[in-house]
This record gives sequence, C-alpha cells and structure tokens, in this order.
Amino acid sequence: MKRIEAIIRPGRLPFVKEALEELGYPGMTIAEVKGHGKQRGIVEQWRGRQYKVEYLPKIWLLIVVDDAHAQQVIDAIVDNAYTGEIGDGKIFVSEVTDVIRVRTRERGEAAI
Amino acid sequence: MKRIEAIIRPGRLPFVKEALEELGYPGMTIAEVKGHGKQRGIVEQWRGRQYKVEYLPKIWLLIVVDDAHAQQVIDAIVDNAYTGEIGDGKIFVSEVTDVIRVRTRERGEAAI
Amino acid sequence: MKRIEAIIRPGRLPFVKEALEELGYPGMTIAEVKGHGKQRGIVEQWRGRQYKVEYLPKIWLLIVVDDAHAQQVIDAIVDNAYTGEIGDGKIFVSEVTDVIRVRTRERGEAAI
Amino acid sequence: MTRTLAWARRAAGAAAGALAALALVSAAAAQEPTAEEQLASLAGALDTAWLLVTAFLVFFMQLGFAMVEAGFVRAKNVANILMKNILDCAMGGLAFFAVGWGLAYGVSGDSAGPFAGDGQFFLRGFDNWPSWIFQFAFAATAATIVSGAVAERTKFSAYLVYSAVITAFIYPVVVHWAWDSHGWLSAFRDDPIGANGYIDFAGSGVVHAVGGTAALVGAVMVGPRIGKFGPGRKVNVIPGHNITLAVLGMFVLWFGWYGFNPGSTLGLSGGLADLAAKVAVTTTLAAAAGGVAAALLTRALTGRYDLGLTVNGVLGGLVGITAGCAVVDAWAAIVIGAIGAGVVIGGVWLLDQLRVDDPVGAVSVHGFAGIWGVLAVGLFASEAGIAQAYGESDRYGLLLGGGAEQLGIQALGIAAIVAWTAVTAFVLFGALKLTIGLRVRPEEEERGLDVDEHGIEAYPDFGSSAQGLFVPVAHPGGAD
Amino acid sequence: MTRTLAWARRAAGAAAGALAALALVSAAAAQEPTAEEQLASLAGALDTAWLLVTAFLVFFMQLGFAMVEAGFVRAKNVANILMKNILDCAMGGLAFFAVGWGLAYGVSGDSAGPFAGDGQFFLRGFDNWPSWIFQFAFAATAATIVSGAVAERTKFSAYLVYSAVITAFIYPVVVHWAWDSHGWLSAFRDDPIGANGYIDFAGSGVVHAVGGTAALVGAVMVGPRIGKFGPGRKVNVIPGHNITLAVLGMFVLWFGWYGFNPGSTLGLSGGLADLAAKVAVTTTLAAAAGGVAAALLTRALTGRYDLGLTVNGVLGGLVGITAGCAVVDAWAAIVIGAIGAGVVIGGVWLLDQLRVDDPVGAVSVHGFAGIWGVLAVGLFASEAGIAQAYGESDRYGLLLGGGAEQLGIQALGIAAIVAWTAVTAFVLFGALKLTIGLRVRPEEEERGLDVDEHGIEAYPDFGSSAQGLFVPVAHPGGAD
Amino acid sequence: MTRTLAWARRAAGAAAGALAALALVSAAAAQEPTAEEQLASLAGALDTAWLLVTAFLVFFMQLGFAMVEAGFVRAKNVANILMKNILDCAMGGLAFFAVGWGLAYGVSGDSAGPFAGDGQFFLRGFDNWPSWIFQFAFAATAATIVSGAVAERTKFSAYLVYSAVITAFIYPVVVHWAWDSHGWLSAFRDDPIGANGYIDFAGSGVVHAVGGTAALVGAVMVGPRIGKFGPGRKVNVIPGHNITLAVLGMFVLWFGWYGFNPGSTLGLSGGLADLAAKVAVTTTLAAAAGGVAAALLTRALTGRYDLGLTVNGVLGGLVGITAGCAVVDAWAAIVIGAIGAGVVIGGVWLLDQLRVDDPVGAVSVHGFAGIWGVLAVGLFASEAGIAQAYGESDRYGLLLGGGAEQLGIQALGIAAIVAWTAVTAFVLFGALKLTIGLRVRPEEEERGLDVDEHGIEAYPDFGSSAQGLFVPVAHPGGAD
Ligand SMILES: Nc1ncnc2c1ncn2[C@@H]1O[C@H](COP(=O)(O)OP(=O)(O)O)[C@@H](O)[C@H]1O
Ligand SMILES: Nc1ncnc2c1ncn2[C@@H]1O[C@H](COP(=O)(O)OP(=O)(O)O)[C@@H](O)[C@H]1O
Ligand SMILES: Nc1ncnc2c1ncn2[C@@H]1O[C@H](COP(=O)(O)OP(=O)(O)O)[C@@H](O)[C@H]1O
Repeated sequence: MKRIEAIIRPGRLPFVKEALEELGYPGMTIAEVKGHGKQRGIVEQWRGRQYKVEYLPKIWLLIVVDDAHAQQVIDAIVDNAYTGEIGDGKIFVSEVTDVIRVRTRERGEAAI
Repeated sequence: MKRIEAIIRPGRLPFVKEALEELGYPGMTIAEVKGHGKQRGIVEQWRGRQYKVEYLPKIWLLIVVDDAHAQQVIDAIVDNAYTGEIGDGKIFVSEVTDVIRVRTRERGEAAI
Repeated sequence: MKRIEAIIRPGRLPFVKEALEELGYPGMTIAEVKGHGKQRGIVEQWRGRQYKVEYLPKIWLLIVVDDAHAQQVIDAIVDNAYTGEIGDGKIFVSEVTDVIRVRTRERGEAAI
Repeated sequence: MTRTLAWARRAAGAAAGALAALALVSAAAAQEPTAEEQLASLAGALDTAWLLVTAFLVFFMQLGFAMVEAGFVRAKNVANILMKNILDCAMGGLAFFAVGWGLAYGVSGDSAGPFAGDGQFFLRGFDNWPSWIFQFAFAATAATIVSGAVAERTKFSAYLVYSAVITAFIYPVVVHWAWDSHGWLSAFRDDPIGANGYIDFAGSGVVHAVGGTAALVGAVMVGPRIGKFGPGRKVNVIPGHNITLAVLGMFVLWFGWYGFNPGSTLGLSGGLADLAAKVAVTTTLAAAAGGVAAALLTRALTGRYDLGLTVNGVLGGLVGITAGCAVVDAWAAIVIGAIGAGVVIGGVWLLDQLRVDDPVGAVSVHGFAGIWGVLAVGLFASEAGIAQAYGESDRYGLLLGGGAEQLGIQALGIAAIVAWTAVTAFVLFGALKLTIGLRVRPEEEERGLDVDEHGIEAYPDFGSSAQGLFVPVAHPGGAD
Repeated sequence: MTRTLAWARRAAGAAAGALAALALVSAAAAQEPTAEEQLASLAGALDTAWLLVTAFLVFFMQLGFAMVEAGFVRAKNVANILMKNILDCAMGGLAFFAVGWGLAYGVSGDSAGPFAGDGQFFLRGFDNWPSWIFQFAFAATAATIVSGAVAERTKFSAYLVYSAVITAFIYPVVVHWAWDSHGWLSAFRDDPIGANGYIDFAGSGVVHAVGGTAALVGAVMVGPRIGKFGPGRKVNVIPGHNITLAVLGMFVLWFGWYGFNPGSTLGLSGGLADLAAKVAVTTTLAAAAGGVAAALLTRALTGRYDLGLTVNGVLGGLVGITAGCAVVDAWAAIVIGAIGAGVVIGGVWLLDQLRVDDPVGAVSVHGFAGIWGVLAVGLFASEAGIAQAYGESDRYGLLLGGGAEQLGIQALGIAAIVAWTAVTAFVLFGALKLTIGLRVRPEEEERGLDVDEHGIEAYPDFGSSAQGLFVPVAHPGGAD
Repeated sequence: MTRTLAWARRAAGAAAGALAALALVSAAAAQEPTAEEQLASLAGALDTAWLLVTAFLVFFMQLGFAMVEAGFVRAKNVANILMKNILDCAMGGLAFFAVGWGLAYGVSGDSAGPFAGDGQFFLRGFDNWPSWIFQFAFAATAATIVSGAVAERTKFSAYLVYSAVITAFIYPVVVHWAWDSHGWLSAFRDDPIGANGYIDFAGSGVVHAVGGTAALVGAVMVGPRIGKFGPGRKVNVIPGHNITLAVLGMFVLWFGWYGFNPGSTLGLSGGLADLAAKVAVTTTLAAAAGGVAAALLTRALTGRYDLGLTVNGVLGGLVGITAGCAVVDAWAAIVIGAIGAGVVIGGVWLLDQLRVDDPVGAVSVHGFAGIWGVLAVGLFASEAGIAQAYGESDRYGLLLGGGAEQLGIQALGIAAIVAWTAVTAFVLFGALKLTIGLRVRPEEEERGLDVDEHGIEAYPDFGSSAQGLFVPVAHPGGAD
C-alpha cells in the first residue's frame, strides 16, 4: 500500500478533490501547512516596513491507497494541481506496511 | 521502528491519550486536520443558503515506537477511538529507518 | 530518497531555516502541531482555576532529500534546534519511494 | 398649517437659530406661553434627552454581554450564544411592549396594586415614550444575563421561550414592587416600608439579582456541560475561545453602566444633574476598585494576575455599586466595589464546589454581587446621600451609625426578589424541561451547538492561511 | 477682555456653578439679555447638544458597517474591506466639506433651486457647525454601504474615487430634493407635492436606498466573485470568516441607529423631545421585530435558526422603519420591521437567482428594505403621527384610511431617488471601468486583495499556538 | 419630607411631565425660585449633562486603546496587554481619586500655587462630581498610552506601579500648569504668559505629549523586544496578530474623540454649544485628512496602501487637532490633520532608525503628533477662533499674520511639558528598573507574557476546527 503525500496550492484543492472523487478514492486527509521550495515567498509590509514572508500557504494532502491505484491517484493530483508556475508543489510516495480501520478493526488492503 | 499515524475523532483524543499514558508511550505529536473517508460531510448554511461541508475535523496523531510496542499502541488507539459509527478513522503504519533525539543526539531505538 | 520529519521548538525555526538555506536545501514544508514527549506540559489557569496543558506547541518540519544529503540536513537541524532543555524535539527518518514535481512531472531524484 | 419640524429641518440647512423655532412654537399656540411654561417645557426636554441618551447606553450593554459571553465559550458554540443574545433582546423588546411594561408600571384605573401593574398592555393609551425605551433597555439587561450561565448546552427554542417570559413577566413584577410608586417595596410609595422603603437605585437587586437568580436556577436545572465535572470532586477546566472578546465586552459594559446608573436619576432638572454626576463617580470608583481587587486577589491566591477573573471583578464592582450608587460616599464605593470583586471570586469557587456549571460567571457577577450590592446600601448609605436621592431620613447605613433598620429592609427586599425569581424561574424551566426539553442531545453538545442548531461555524474561513477549504471557489466544468 | 471659557474651565476646577457663567455672559453683552433671550439661547444649546450627540452615534455606525462587512468576507480580504471603510469615511469627510454640503443645503443668493444647493462650498461663509457634523455622518453612512456589496474583488483606487463622488455629488443632490426646504420632493417646502410632500423622516430612501441602489449597480458592474456562480443555475456558498464580528457590527449599528432616527428631529426643544422619544421606541420595536421575524422565517425555510440572516433581518427592520419612524404607531413599527426582515431574506434569495453577487447583503438590507420603508409610510402613517411630525393633514397611510395620495407620493419619491442614483452610479462605475478599471486581476482575487493591494495579512500571527512563523524573532549572526 | 426623586421615578412610570417635577421642586424650596434662578439651574444641568456624556465618551476610548494595542501585538502577549489596559484604567481611577485630582485642581486654602494643586485629596470637602469624572477620563487616557510602547516585554508589576504614578503625579501636575486657573502656563490665568497664555484646548500637549513622552522614555529604558533589531542596521518586522482589532480600536477612539475635544468646552450654555459644534467639525476634518494623507503617503512610499499606518494616521490627525480644535478654521484643521499623519509616519521611521522599539506607534502618534498639535496652534490659530474660545486678542497664528508670540509660548509650553515628563518618567522607570525590574526574562518573552504572567492563552480554543485540545471533555473512569 502506498502513502501518497502531496503539497499543493490551496486554490487547486477543489479541482483535485473533484478528480479524485471521480476515481472513487477511499478517503483523504488534508491540513493547512506552509512551505517553500523554488518559490521563495512574497514581500509584505507591516506599518510601512516591508519584509519577506518566507513561507507560503499550501495544502498538505494525505491519501493511502493500494498499490494498484497509486498511479491513478498520482496522475489525478498532478493533472489538477498543475498551473505551470513555480509553486505547484510536490508529491511524495512511500510504503505503508499496515492499515487499520478503527470502526471495523479490518487490516491491510481491506481497511483502506 | 514504526511510524504510527492515526486519524481519529477529535472527541476521542482524551481517551486515546489516557490509554497511551497508561502504556507509558514515549511521546506523541498531534495536529488538527480535516478529512473524509466514507463519512461524507455535513450540511451547513451561510445566510440561508445550504452547502455541503466536504471535510470534517479530525485529529492527526503521530507516534513513533519501537517494533516491540507497536501492536500495543495500535490496540490502545483502536480501542479508545472506537465509537462504531462511520468516521471513526484509520491508522497507517510505516517503517522508520532512523530516529534522532535533538537534545542528546541519541539515535535509533534509544532516541524514541 | 529520505523523508526527514522533525518536531522542533517554534522559537528555533528561524535558526534551522537559516542553516538549511546555507546548505541549499531543495524545499521544506512546515505546520504548527502540538505534542509532548518527556516534556509534560505547563500549568495554565482559566478564571482562577488551574489546569495542566498537556500538549505544547511545536513546529513540524518536512524535508525530502536525496540520500546523499540526508545526513547534512539532519545535522543542520540538530545543531540549530538544540537548546539542551527537555522539549528540544525529535527527527524521524524514513524512505521515500518516489517524488513527483507537479509543475514539470519530473520524477525521482530530479524532482526533489 | 404649522410646520414645526419643517422649520427645524430647515434650521439645519440654513443658519436659523433656536430662537426662531421657539418663536414659531409660541406662534402656533393660541396665546404666548409664559416664561414659566417655556422653562418647564425646556426642563422636560432636557430630562427626556437624559433618559434617551442613557437608555441608548444601557441598550449598548447588549453588545457587552454578547461579547463577554462569546469570549468565554468554546468556538463551537459561539454562533449559538450570539444568536441567543440577539434574540433575547429582540424577543424581550416585543414581550416588554406587549406585557412587560403593563405589569411594571401600567395603570388601568386610578392606581395599580402593590403586586403588579394592570394596564397599558401593548402600550394602549400610552405615550410616555422616554420611560418605555429606558425601561425596555433595563428589561433586556435582566433577560440577557441568563444566556451565559446556561451556555453551550441549552436548546435554542427553550431559550427563546424563557427570554420572552422573563421580560414579559418575571422581571416586570419585581420592577413594580421596587420602583413603581405603588409597589409594596417601593421607596417611592407614599407610605414606604420603614423610613425609606427598599433602596435599590439602579437595580443591583431588581435587575442583576433577578437575572443572576434565574441564571442559577437555569444552570442547576440544565445541568453541567459534559466533561465539566469529573468523578470524585474533580472539576475540569473548559477554557473559552477568545479572551479579547471578553475584555471588549467588559469595557462596553462599563461604558454602558454610565447609562445604567447615572441614567437612573431619570432626569437632570431640579437638582438631579448633580446626583447623576455623583453616581457616575461612585460607579467609576467601584469598577476601578473591583478590577484592582480582583487582580491582586488572584495574584495572591494563584500566583498570577488572572485576566478572566479581573474581567468578572470589574463587573462585580459595577453590579455591587448599582443599588447604592446614589446614596454612598466615594470611599464607600471603593469598599463596595472591592468586596464585590471578592464576592464574585468566592462565588466562582463556590459554584464549582457545588458542581454548578456557569461558564461565564453570570451567577456570581449578577446574582451574588447583586445581593451584596443591595445589602451594602444598608451598611454604607450615608445620611446626606439618602437625603439627596430619597429625602431626609435618620435611618441610613449601619456602619455609619444609621441603625439596622435599612439593612433589615434591604435584606427583606432582596429575599423577596430572590424568592420570587427562584420560584417562577423554577416553574418556567421545569415546564420547559417537561415539554420541549431544556437540553440538546449529548452528540450535539460534543459537536457544538452551532452546527446543529444554526448550521454554521463561527469562523469558517479564519486564520492567517485560511484557504476557505469549505468553499467551492470554482468548479471545473460539469452540469452542476 | 472676556474670558468665557476661562471661567468655564475654572468652573470645572472649582465648584462654581453655571450661574456665574451665565452672569458673565450677560455682563459681556452690552445690556442684560432678557429672560426670553436667555431661554432661547438655552433651547438652542439643548438642540445643538442633541444634534452633536446623535451625530456622534451616527458616526459610530462606521464601526458597525466595518465590522459587519469584515465578518462577512473571507480572511484574505479583511484588510482591504477595513481600509475601504476607513477611507470612505475619511474621503467622505473631505468631499462633503468641499462640495457635498454645498449641493445639499448650500445657498449662495436668496434661495437654492429645487434640484441642488449652490453655495457654501468648502464651507465658505458658513457657521452652522452642528448641522454639518450631523449631515456629514449621514453622508458617510450612505457612502459606506457600497463597500460590502462589491467586496473581495474591487480595485482599491477605483473604490476611492467612487466614495468621493457619492459623498460629494450623488447623495447630496438627493438630500437637497428631499430634505432641503427648497427641494422639489421636500416635505419642508412651502408648497410641497401633494398635501405633505415626500415623507422620509430619517432616510430609508435618502440614505439607505441611495446606498443600496449604488451597491446594486456596483455589484452588477463589477461582476460576481470568482467561483460564486457555477455552471447552470449553480450558486456556490462563500462563507465569511468571522460571524462574531458581524454580530458585533450589528449591535453597534443598532446602537448608532438611536442617533440616526431620533436625531433626525434635529432638536429637542419646542416639543421635539417627545417626538424623539417616540422615534426611539418605533426604532426599537422594528429592529426587534426584524430579528424575531428573520429567526423564525429562516427556521421555517431552512429548519435552522440562521444567524447571518438574523443579523441582516435586524438591520432590515431598522432600515425599514427609518422613513416612517416618526409617523407610525408602535404596532405598525412591528409590522414594518417584520416585513423588512422578510424583504431582506427574499432579496438575498432573489439576487442569487439573478446571479448578482452581494457578499454582505447590502443591496437587500439597504436597497430593498429602504424602498419598503419609504412605501410603508404611505401604508402605515397615522394621522396623529403626521400631525406631530409634519403638521396636520388628512392624507396619511392607505391602510389606516388616509387615502392613496401619500403612497403615490412615496412611490414617486423613491422612484426618482432610485433612478437618479442608478443612472449616476452607472455612469460613475462605467467611467471607472473604462479608465482605471473596476476589478483586480483574477490571480490577485484568488490570493486575496490584502496581499496585493495592502501587502498585509489580517491575522499574521493568530491562533493559540501562533508562533509568528513569519517573524524573524532573532538572527543568528550574519551581517544582515 | 421631600420626595423629588420619588416623583421623578413615578413620572417615569406614569405620564407626568416635567412641569409637575419643576412645580414640586419649587414647592419644596421655602419660596419660589425666580425665573432667573430656574434658568441658571437649568443651564447648569445642561452643562453637567454635556460634561457627563462627553466624559463617558472619553472613558470609552479605553476600549479603543485596548483594541488597537491588542491588535498590534502578537497573540502570545494579548492577555498581558489587555490586562494592562484594564488595570491602568482601574489603578488610574483610584490614584486620581486619592491624589491626582488634588494636584491638578485641588485648593486647600484661598488659591493654589502655579506648580500644583494642594487640596481635596481623596476628594475630601469636594463635590464637583461632573468635573472629576471628566478629568478622570482624561487622566486614564494619558496613562494608557504607554502600555502600547512598552508592550510584549514589560513586567506586569512594574507597569502597575508606573500607571499609578502617572495618574497620581506626573500627569496632574501638567494639568495644573496648563488648565487650572492658577497654573503658570494657563490660558485661564488672570495674567497669562503673553497675551493668551499656552493654548492647548483639549490636550495635544497636556494629555498626548505627556503620554507619548513617557512612552518614549519607557520604550528606551525597557529596550527593544528580542529580535526586533538585527545586527548592523537591520530592522526586523514583528507583525501584530489581528489588524481587525486595530481598526475596531481606531473607530472607537475616533468616536471617543468626540467627547475628548468637543467636551473640552466643559459646558454648552452661554454660547459654548456653538464652540463645541465647531470643535466637532475640526476634529472630524483633521481625522479624515489624517486618514487620507496616510493612505496616499504610504502608497507613494511603499507602493501599497498601508492599513496599519492609516490607522496610525487617523489617530495622528486626531492628536494633532486636539490642541487647536477650538481656534483654527476648517481648512486649517485639514492641513493640521494631514501633517499630523505625516509626522506619525516619519516618527515611525525615525524610531526604527534610532533602534527604539515601539510596537504600536504610541510615541509617534501621541508624542510627535502631540507636539505638532501644540505648535500648530501657534501657526494656524485664527483671530476669530481665539476670540471665540479664549477672548479677543491680536496675537494669533503666525501663518495667519498674528505674529510669532503665540508660537513662542506654545513652544515654551510643550518644551516644559516634555521636559517635566521626561525627567519624572526617567526617574520612575529608573527606580523600577533598580527595584522590581522593568523587564521579563528572555525565556518568558519568547514564550509570551500571557503564559507566565497570567497563566493564560488568549485564544485557547480558537479556530474553525478548534477541538478544545486542552480541554478534558470527559474522563473515562478513574478516581480522579
Ligand atoms: N524537498 C521538499 N521537502 C518538503 N517539501 C517540499 C520540498 N520541495 C518542495 N516542497 C513543498 O512544495 C511546495 C512547492 O514547492 P516549489 O519548489 O515552489 O514548487 P516547484 O518545485 O513546482 O517550483 C513548497 O512550498 C513546499 O511546501
Ligand atoms: N485512504 C485514506 N487516506 C488518507 N486518509 C484517510 C483515508 N481513509 C480515511 N481517511 C481519514 O480517516 C477519516 C475517517 O474515515 P472514514 O472513512 O469516515 O472512517 P471509516 O472508515 O470508519 O468509515 C477521514 O476523515 C480521513 O481523514
Ligand atoms: N515517539 C514520538 N512520536 C511522535 N512524536 C514525538 C515522539 N517523541 C517526541 N515527540 C515529539 O517531540 C516533541 C519533543 O519531545 P520531548 O520528549 O519533550 O523532547 P526530548 O526528547 O528532547 O525530551 C514532543 O512535544 C512531541 O511532539
């Protein structure tokens, strides 16, 4: 099973979500995070004095899927999070050794 | 060492924590996240017009433990996060290759 | 590729960031989380009655790097997050099987 | 055709002075009004102005209550408490229009009985507008006190009924007793109890103790919030969501209190202006003393200057001085205010021991400090103070050598008020419990009342990085 | 040398009474003023006091507007809407000083025409200060209404221009028509249209419908926010960020309305005090009815008591009563307020159907309820009410048997006002669209106006665990 | 036994008019008061009403200060700054009662000296209540200014002492100099310095420059916040947590300023009503000009309309006009306000260069703009303006051809005030530093003052998804 962790632009979330919904993904978890990669912040000001905001708001998206569907999910995210500008974000994929559904105590792929 | 990542109902956190405390767990990190799995949101309204809130508030819980205690921790979470209703949440388990305690620079199991 | 996940003191973030910048790290994602390990909360009060705040505010830091640079990044974090007091935090390292840069659809090390 | 206002309006547009207006008024009347009539009319206008302005200030206290209560509850119940605050004021206005005023001051025949007024329901045959607006603002104050004490768990529909009944019935009857010249307790009765009757200048008892007592009955009957009290003697802490709002509310209340107390002279002419000013001073000093006392007391007790209790302490000082503001000296106001804060802090502790859950401290602030305020008159009223506000008398504060009579009357009065309110509130909440129910379901309470009762979150898009996660900012095609 | 103020100032320091001051004034004048002159001067002072105090209350409504609007927008546009609220008030003050007053009430020669005033620009040759401050506060109110309707997408510089033009030109002309004694619609004209002229006591039409109409034109011409309307008939919901602020604003507005309506007597002497008090009562009852009606209506329609619409409902009740507050009876105020809330709720729904995006409901609250308020005078004005406020007349409310004439005049008046405002606002917004542009770029809109226009986030360091992530709390060495 | 109030109270309950009340008053007195006496009494009542209402407005500025300061600090120091705002007002009240009034206006024998009052401590032998409440509100204003400048790092107990000393001693002495008729600078002295004495109508110097100077001394002696200044000339930015609160506070302050400036006529009778109205107009125009100027200036300087500095700019305009509001023309008020905003913006920049850390801009707004306001009188006071407010004189504004004398006196006055305040504040803060210490420990500062000093977080349960993580919502069994 794959743990797919994507950092995307907040404004793209509805599109990503819609696309995932069409795929029939099992579930997702999101959080508001901040970050920077190549895109290095913007200049804001406070009482007239300017300063660089180092971190920009992003959405962190966690989806755990079985191996079979991982590529589909990744494609859906990439397609819909894409704008072509610096700051579009990244997806990190790692292995999950076990999944447990609390409600049913099911384990493994059945629990996803 | 195992990275145990649980998404649970906010209201169950105190119970989960209490149970973990009895186990003598090494530490935990939590965050407020939103998500949906099978439980698909609720209807809210704004100035009279209703809309579906897609994501429900959940607590994200991260505990890294040595392999020996992983099952105990998982059981404690499942037992105490359980209500039997859709939305109880999930637990994802993955491997951690290294742990470092900043204060002592200890590494590996000693650092957990 | 390594997924480096650090839980550090909020006040140390600027120092850690500065150090990472000098290293020329590829990007980072942060979030505000709460947690406790050995450091077990502080006593606050509400309308005169005291209570223990179980979780203290921490910063969660996610950096994915290629294997070659992992140790450098870990060292930079440890050096700069260190104060010597309980509560300095921990770093968890795990494997990442794939990385995708949304903007370019690059994969693997190239995408970091 | 006389165009008085037309002229006045025009006067605003051009540079015409009031001379012209006056002249016009005179011309309009068949014959010249005498200088004496003109003077009386002007004095009346000034008195009306005072009633209006202070009524507006008292009304503004609604905002203060709303913000203090909102700040002291959790984020998931904010919309609910705000809605209750709007609606108790709005329902209160209609209820006080329909029934409340009539029971308080209404007269159908020659005179009303000692228990309640009996006329002018729906303001029929009524034109004393300045008094109505002033008294409405007070009624709304009494009503809104309860919402905080029963916050975070009470059904909205039950609260609506409660708020109509207290402004229509429970509170007006007490007003009649204490402030109408026919009321059995009234200091304005021709033949009052004792030398002076029950002295409660702006309503420590009539307004605050009524609200506080109803709040206590409500809090007991609704029961504590889930999780407030643990097993054994454990008392959990449930912090509110925004202390800044609570402080904002406190300053608004203090400001509004300058309408509440000084406005209770009901006029300025005939020497009342001096009295109003003195009342403003005693009110200030009591509030200040309450704040300082609470800060120092909490520091002594907990080792830290507690902000939440300092907010309550200022309010306790204000509630405490409300009965006696016109009849005590400046130094006594300080003592009363400081003790008021102490009473509040003790009350908060006591209620916790009794396992009564009052999230905002309404019972302590309005109930306990209100009772203290009424009794303080019996202890601290000065001879000159009573003379200025109520007429010469040799019965005044016990501690100033005026004997125990006034204290006795004060005790009697507040006992009667508390008893009346407790019984009627008990019946009211009991009836609600048996019919529509007082309390939301536990799941609803855990989820927060906002979502279930109002379908809303108070801060759906808050925060520095708020991304409007709930908001469908755009839709990528598709028919719907 | 006369030292009037010196004495007054000293009077504050010592115990000298007003007697001395008066005596001094007398001494200063060559001969003793007669008692009648003194009376007139005192009456004038009281009238001025009323104008000032109520003007301050009306000014305070600026805070109410700012908070309601801030609460109803997303966090990323808060600084922008606040800045607009500050600047429309500030620009409005300067514009009303330079041109606005002159067009509204200015007179250069003997008299002004029926369409606009023609003198006293830049307050040259002017000293009617009480009127100016009062009228300024009204002008600022009219101006600020629009900001909410065009929120979250309108260019700041365009908004600045708009706000100067409405306070300098669009609004003052309407004031002249309706309130100056030379205005063609004016009830204060020597020879008014019909028996009474157009009756709009405090400005449901003159202020609110002007603001609401300009808001509608603005909202249409700026277009909806990105994502508000989906394909087909889909209407998305974009919740605001802080409902507590909206409620805070609503209470402040209600409070300020006690300046808006009762203050519109423009004085207290000569019988106006009673009128002001009555106005305070009708205002209260309409607001209360609006709140209760909105709560119950939304409960009936959506199954839940809706807080956002209850806020709008109270305001709808207030806007609705503003025209008729002086001439309708108490029961009628309740009816007007309740219907006002209904009009607002219907309006919110209607605009959604028409795909007009008004984030805060300004068009419904001020436009639709304003029109309703003007017409309500034609339906509900009582004979006695008109007599008291405008002079005896046998033409009054249709539903009370006073014939249809007044309703016709009201309809004519509001039609003229809406038409004038719509046309001028259309030209204004059109010109802005063609020149500096009305709307920010889509990227800017998505990111929020705060960052691009003002370089700020409203809550950079908020939250219980806010760590000031943006803040360089310390720098570990290095030259910069 | 006379029952004046009883009747008044009853009058509220029934429909009795003021006529009856007056009659009663007359009857009560042994003989009929003459019409002249009645007139004087009524004029006195009106003056008192004005003092009271404006005092209440000035008091309300406490909320404004609290909110501006709270908005401009980080979330972790909010409870601390709020607590300081409550306590400086509360301590201030007690200190001004005990000592402050006596030093400002108190007279023990025949007259006080030019340096300080010498009687009526603890209000012994005192009954000028209206003046006390008005002057208290001013004293509280002077006191609260400092809290913002030393925010986020100052020890709470040290601040408590400071606030008592400034209201008890530092500020009252300046008041005596400038406003008491015995004060050496006073324009109300029989034989003032120069033709008119030092003119500072509502206290640009007496109140604001005192507060601003003490703020500067405090900020310097406490030192900058950790991380504010980097190595070299680096100035870091530490954004506050809630700009909405700051705007809320600004509107409340503007509103309260209508008490501050117009209320400083200290009455309305005898021609003062017109003066008060004019003051309201100049105050409005200066605030408006300050806001517009700040917005345009920041746009020119930084490319963006800066909200924080616009808030400061409005306040700078208000502070600037405070000295001259009664003696300058409308156009001059605009100029003064606009320059006031410029002074504030320059001041903010200057302090950064000097590495003085003033988190909210108190030194610039109150200190620098206050000094500007005092000097502006010497530049812009019109002949007619001085005549109306202070008596005929041929020395007035330099730029209007009135010579340099007044400017010289203004400079002398403000120099004396600033020197006095700087020296006493230096001694005070120095003594505090040596004894209880001025500053919290660095760890405490990093963690925030709220947790250590008050054991609280301001927003423990905030946010759209706030789960009350700290709250033991329920306990699964167990004895405790
Ligand atoms: N190596 C990384 N580790 C963790 N997070 C990263 C990393 N690289 C990028 N991110 C996250 O992705 C976001 C977008 O990265 P960015 O470099 O701007 O995109 P792009 O690669 O398309 O230019 C950043 O704000 C950061 O949160
Ligand atoms: N595959 C998944 N990936 C990431 N998060 C998930 C996944 N499935 C569920 N979740 C998280 O778990 C929460 C509860 O899931 P839900 O499906 O409602 O529970 P249940 O499986 O008991 O019905 C969701 O709100 C979501 O945050
Ligand atoms: N085993 C763990 N799993 C997850 N998070 C942990 C774990 N141990 C510590 N943490 C996180 O690290 C933070 C610091 O831990 P703490 O034990 O106080 O530090 P130290 O080990 O230096 O004493 C905690 O607040 C918690 O968020």
